[in-house]
Amino acid sequence: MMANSGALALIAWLLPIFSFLVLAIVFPFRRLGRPAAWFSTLCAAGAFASAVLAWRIQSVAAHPVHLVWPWLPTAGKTIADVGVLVDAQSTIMLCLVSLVAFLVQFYSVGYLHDEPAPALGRYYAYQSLFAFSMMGLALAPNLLQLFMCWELVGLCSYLLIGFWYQRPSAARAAVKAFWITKAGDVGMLVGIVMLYRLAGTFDITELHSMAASNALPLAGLSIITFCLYLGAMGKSAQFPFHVWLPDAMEGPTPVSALIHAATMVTAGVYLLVRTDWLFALTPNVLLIVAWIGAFTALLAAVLACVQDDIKRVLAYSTVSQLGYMMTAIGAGVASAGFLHLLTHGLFKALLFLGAGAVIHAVGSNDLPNMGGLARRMPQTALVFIIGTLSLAGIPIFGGYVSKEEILGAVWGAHLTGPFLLLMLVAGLTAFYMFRVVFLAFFGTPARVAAVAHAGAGHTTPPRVAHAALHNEAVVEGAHVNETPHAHEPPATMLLPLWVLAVGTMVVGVMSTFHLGGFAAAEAAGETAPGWLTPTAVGVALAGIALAWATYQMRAVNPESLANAFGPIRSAALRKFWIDDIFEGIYSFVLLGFSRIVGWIDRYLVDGVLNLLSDWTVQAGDELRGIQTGKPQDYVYGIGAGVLVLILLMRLVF
Amino acid sequence: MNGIPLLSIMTWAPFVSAIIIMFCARHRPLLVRLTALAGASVSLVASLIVYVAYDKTMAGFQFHEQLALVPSLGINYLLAIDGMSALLALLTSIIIFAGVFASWTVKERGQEFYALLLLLVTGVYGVFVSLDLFVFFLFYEIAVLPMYLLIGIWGSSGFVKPQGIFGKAMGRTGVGTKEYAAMKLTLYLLFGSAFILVGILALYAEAGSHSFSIIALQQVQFDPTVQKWVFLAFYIGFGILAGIWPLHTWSPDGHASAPTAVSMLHAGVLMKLGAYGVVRLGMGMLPDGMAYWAFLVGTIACINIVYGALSAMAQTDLKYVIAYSSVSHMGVVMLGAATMNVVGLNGAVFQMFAHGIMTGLFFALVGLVYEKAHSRAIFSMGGFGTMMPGIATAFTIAGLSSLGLPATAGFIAEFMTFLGAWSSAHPWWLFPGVIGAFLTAVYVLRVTKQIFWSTQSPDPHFAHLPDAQGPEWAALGILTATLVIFGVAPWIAVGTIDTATTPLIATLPKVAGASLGLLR
Amino acid sequence: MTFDIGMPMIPEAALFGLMVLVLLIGLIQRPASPALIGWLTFIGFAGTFGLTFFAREGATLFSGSFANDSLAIFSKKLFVASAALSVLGSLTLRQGSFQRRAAEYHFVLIASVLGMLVLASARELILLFVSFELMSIPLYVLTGFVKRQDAAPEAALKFFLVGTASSAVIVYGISFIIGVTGSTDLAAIPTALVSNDPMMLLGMTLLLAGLGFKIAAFPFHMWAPDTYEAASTPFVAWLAVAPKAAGFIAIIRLYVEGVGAATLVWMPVVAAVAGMTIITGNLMAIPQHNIKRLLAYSGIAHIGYMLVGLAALSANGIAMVLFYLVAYLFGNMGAFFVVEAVARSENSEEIDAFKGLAQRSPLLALAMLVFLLSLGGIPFVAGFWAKLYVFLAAIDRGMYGLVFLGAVLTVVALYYYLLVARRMYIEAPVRTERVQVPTLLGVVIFICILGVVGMGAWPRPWVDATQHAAASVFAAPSASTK
Amino acid sequence: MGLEPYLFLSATVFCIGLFGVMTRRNTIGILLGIELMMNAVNINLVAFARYTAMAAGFVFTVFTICITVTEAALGLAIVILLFRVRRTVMADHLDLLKG
Repeated sequence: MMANSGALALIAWLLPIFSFLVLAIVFPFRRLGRPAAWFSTLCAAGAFASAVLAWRIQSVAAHPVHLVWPWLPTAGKTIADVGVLVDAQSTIMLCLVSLVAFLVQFYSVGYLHDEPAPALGRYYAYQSLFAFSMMGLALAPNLLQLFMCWELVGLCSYLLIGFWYQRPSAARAAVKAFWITKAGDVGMLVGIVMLYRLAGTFDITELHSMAASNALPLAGLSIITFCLYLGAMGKSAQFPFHVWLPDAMEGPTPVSALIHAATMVTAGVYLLVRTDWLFALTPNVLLIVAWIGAFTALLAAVLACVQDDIKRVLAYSTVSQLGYMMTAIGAGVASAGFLHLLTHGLFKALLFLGAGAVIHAVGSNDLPNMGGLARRMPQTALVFIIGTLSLAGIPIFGGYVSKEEILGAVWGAHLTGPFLLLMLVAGLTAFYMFRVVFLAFFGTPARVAAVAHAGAGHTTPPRVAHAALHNEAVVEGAHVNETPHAHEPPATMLLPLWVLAVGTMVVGVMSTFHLGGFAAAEAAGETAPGWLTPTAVGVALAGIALAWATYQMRAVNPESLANAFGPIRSAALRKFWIDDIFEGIYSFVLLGFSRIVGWIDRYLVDGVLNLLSDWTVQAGDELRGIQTGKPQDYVYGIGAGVLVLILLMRLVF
Repeated sequence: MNGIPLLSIMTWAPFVSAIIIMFCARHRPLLVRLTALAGASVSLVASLIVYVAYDKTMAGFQFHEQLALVPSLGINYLLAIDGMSALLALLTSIIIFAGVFASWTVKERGQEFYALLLLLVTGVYGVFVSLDLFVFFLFYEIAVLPMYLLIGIWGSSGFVKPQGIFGKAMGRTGVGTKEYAAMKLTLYLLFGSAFILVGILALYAEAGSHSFSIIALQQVQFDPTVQKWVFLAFYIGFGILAGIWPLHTWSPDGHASAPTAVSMLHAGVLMKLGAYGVVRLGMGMLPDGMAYWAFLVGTIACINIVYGALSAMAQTDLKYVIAYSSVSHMGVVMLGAATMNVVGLNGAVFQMFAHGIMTGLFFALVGLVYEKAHSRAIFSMGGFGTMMPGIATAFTIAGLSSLGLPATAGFIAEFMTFLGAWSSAHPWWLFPGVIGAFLTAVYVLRVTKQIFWSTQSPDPHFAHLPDAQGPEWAALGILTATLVIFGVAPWIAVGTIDTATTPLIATLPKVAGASLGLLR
Repeated sequence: MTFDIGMPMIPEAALFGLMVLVLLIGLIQRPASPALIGWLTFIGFAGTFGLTFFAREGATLFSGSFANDSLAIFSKKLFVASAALSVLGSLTLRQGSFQRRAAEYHFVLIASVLGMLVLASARELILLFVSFELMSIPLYVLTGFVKRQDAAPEAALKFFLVGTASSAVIVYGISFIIGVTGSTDLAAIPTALVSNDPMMLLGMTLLLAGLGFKIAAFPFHMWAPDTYEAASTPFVAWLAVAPKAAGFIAIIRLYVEGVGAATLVWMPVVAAVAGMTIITGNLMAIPQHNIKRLLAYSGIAHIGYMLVGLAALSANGIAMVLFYLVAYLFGNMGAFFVVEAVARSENSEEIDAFKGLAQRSPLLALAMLVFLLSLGGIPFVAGFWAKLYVFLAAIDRGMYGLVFLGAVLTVVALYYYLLVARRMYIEAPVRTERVQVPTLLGVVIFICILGVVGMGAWPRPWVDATQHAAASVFAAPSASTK
Repeated sequence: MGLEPYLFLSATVFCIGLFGVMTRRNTIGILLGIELMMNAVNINLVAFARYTAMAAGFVFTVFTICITVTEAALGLAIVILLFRVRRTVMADHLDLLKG
């Protein structure tokens, strides 16, 4: 039985890599496009199936399965393995990853149906590689494998953000994402390396038992955990490393759903969940985690309020929710963070895919271009609202319990500051999400670009079509009150939406009423005071109400609301200059410094060499002077030589 | 093994085919290429056999071959291979095999080109397999010298504006031209070999056993003072070839000017000769010398890593970027060696291999891009990914390996080196190392993005560019596959390396401050 | 005493006979056929070369004044072989004066070789000096013999003036030695040296200076470039090797043989001279435009390297110097013969005449490259081993600094050799037709290639031979055999 | 009178000869200087032979004289050849070959 869950997990893990290898190596097949897409999706489905089976078996057996093969030998021993560690956390994560991966791949068949065949094949190759890497991360039995998969998901993120690399913004966003997460990864690598010197192993199970038996020296452990947290900061977009995530929305929307909402960005949280016993040894670092998490949550929520791009709103919301999870971990209740990770994975994927459907229909990302879509695409609107309610933390919806747990945990840990921040964020979240809902699905569009005919049939992504077919003046001038060509997406796209919506609801209902597996979890961690739930829900409802009043009823003029928060709003529109700071570090510090070093290398280090060689040649030329050609000078030479020799002999004696 | 002199076959097969090319294949370009390919294939097969047949359980040197060259002076043609050299010989085989394909389109004076290339390779093999210092040195020089003609004849000139306080001298030396680059490279490396020669002779004289055999000399306990100075000589001598700062400046100019296959071979394999020399001769025979200078070696390696990466970032010529990246990556190799523990040294040797393949791939790709687009100016190119997806993909993979992405060989190497650095007596070496890794990510992706994954350049010259064709695919395929296979399955290499490094490290003196007894 | 072919002086007698024969033919046949004379001389040299193989080691004549030890036999082979090669190379000379006066040319040449042969065996100061002059004086004649008419006499005169002045220095030195030892026997020198008599040292120092002139060591080297540039190339090929070898033999005889531990007093002096010679030779070669001048300066540098081996003052050191001489013989003569071929075709001895040679005559270019590399000390050709061996010998004596200096300046040497290679291989040819190489010249070049590559690939027999030759130097009873 | 005065004499003559060689512009003059140097040697040899009572010095002197004569003859011949070609016998005009 145990071996079975290990084997199933392995199958789940290896199916995507099989798909990737087939697509990568058999490139004529890849270039066929749709067959490749279906092949990859099939593999993802298989992976999901075996992941669920593995989860079922594991939850019955309740014994972790540790299945490893030696990977890196040194000094006659093995210092690192690869394999799978099948336990409760990893199997649930595996299920989430494989589910979302499968759904997104399925969805993408519809979403990207006008993509040229080779590009589609490439897309699915990346998707398969991502699924493999993310599952490997979830299943990693040791920190080294975790790190490797961590980097690989970063790679896939880079590749998929830059999928439409012909767009300068996409190409730029891809490298930006890679660099910033890489900066964090460097820290994580340092942490792992340091931990190895301290503990002599990468293995999570061994480290855990060492930590449990106080066998780990505490000296320097804070630095190590902080380094690990650095990695998590990069990947999970914690302040100040959050800047890459909104830009990452340049990728296709399904990618955003999978990678930049549901799975990869939560890897940082997952890492901390996986190693919470290690962090527990270093409370000072946990405090940092909590504060940065709460601050990130607030910052991103504020930023989300001023975005007009639907995907960017969702992106900032993701950052904000990641801040939530991190705060929970910082409060020492990793399970709450993990729960939110799971529910958030479901409903945020739902929101992104829904947004994808909207974008697909409207042909634009911009909220002002939308409006009244609920009539034209009611199903999409419905599932989107389900997702929104989950995110807002309304009871019986997916995000409710996990959010309450986090708030309870933070309160319980006496982190009042972060708690207040999170409360504020809860209200802001409800506000900005319903702002999206009202702007997009209700009312009339404030500004409708005449892009409709580019609508569903465009071959290039919406923005490219937009830019290519119309110059801005035309777009600005074309005020149409309707979005006439918007319609419900095809079944390949709708189906995943419904699956996720149902999933969100099921989780929400089950958790709200303490059903199934949640009962036990609840019983363990119910320490929150009674006023907490009503307050949180109340704050959320207040946010919704404000959004309703502002964007639906127009009772509050959005302009005056904006004016009320004038300085903050203008700062938020500039993203609080954080992007500018990174830009400055890149252009001025890095590139500037590199230019200086480059100049030094060419003109000083190499210059000295040139000088020496030039001197040698010059010396030869100078020495020629003694060869005057006059025979008597030669005799002088002999005379001088004789003298020198005699002198030398005298010196000797 | 069974009396077949595999190592000699491996070493001399390219030489024989060079002779055949020189005298028998005149003016028949295809025959020239096929002969070269045959020579490279024989070596590849031989090195594969050696690599596979190498008995990991026995460790030590295997496949001995011996022939008395000058018995009165104790000079023998003594060949043998251990885990480290087996891997490096394999590296050489892969690179030259790919290099033959990569230079398939060399038009002008192809016969001489291939002959010289193969001659060079003979030297490289010779260094890796010879166990006699004299023969070692002999092959070493053979490996350096053909470079002059290879760069001088088939290279390409760049432009460097002389300025700064040494501008006058730079103007006179003709900086930027291929002739300058060829001469600088050759003389610089030969300058290094002067140090090596003195070191070798000093060992011979100090040992007093009238033997040049590395094994015999390893048994000798040299006086610490001797060790100190001879190690320094070896370090400078081999270090020049390994591109240690500040003696690295031959490398960017040389590699940028050299034709494709030569850059591949030189950056890919020859720089490894330097590092190999430091490890084999320096560490292997002068443990106290190594311990004495370890701090210097490691610190300079750190400078190399960061400085090389920053310099690479400053370049606008694609080939210079790759060339400087070699400087940076060779720093990782030297850092691994300086850690004086098994993990670090394994990382160093693995990095030799990984960087060899990676940079070989890089230079092959740069060559292809140049051949098709006739440009090396990074910021004039753009959006080639659509037109040459194969080249773009391979370049990206090479770049990822270079920035140490897992599942490529580069990661394993860097990771082990970092692990070794943190466990060494000077743990802070870790930080320049990882900073270098980050900077590499910056410059590599910047270049990759600019050239391949961005908007199509408006320049009409770049409107229709073909992807790699025919034999070029072979070069790219072999190198890319190697890079990934060894990244995914590092034990193939590390297990073999380990048999050589573990005994080597065991001979080193214990150093205060180093940790991890289990790695020693 | 019955005649036997292994007797001492048999080769000398044969050469003497040849000399007389050439003289007679020159007198009888007017104008003498240069081909006849040339071939006759060549065959004579070849025969003499053969005779040297029969020479019995250790045989002496004139109560020990003339001894055929292994060093003498070895060097005789060297002298005769190089002369034979030179004659073979000069057979194709077409200059008017050479055509008209071939008999004189060969007569004088044979006389000089005869001087060398005697010098190699001389164990007595008078014989040594006389044979030294017999070797030297013909060289002045030969320098001015054929070639650029305005420069040749100038070169001859310079060579002569400086040469005779240095002869005077030598003989002045010898006069002191004779005065102190009271004997002309070389064997008397070691005992006198031990006494530390300043006059003895003065004598020996003056003698060393004079011999330094002959081997063209700094600062006595100045005659060499001018002479090489002006004289005919086949002769220069020989001049650059044989007399220098003879000078080395003389130095070995006077300063090393039998001197024992006292010989070490010369070590710093020789080392200093060696170092300076290497530096100036190599540096001054850099700016040269004339290939013969370049080879002259590089030759000076090579003398420096040989002096490094000599400075070791050990059996190995001597052997390595001999090995170096042989390697230098092949490499240098080969290079000069290629120069001759190119110069004849291009009418220029400038380095630029080599432009694009690789595309015009690949084999000729390859040959030149091999010779240059051998001179530069690159593996698989003779020069590599030569250089390594002398360094090895010096290191054995702990002369790290000198070896390092030598090794570093090898890089400078390679710089100018590579500049020639650059002309041949990298630069485009001015003309495209092949360089016409006379068959005989080709043969000589090929022999030199064989020598260079053969020594490079399989140095063992040569090392054995030179070590055998050097062994006799230290075989004397008073010598320490290291 | 002992040996030393002779040695001093010979040294003086040698130096005068050398001085001549170094300073005379006319090549014939230089030749004369060389002759002086050789004669200094002869003085030396004879003096040594006289005071150490051995014949070798005398014998050597005979050889030296012979060789000096040879050299003088050859030198004059070269000077004449040079004059025919270059119309000068001045040493400092001989700088066609240099550098």
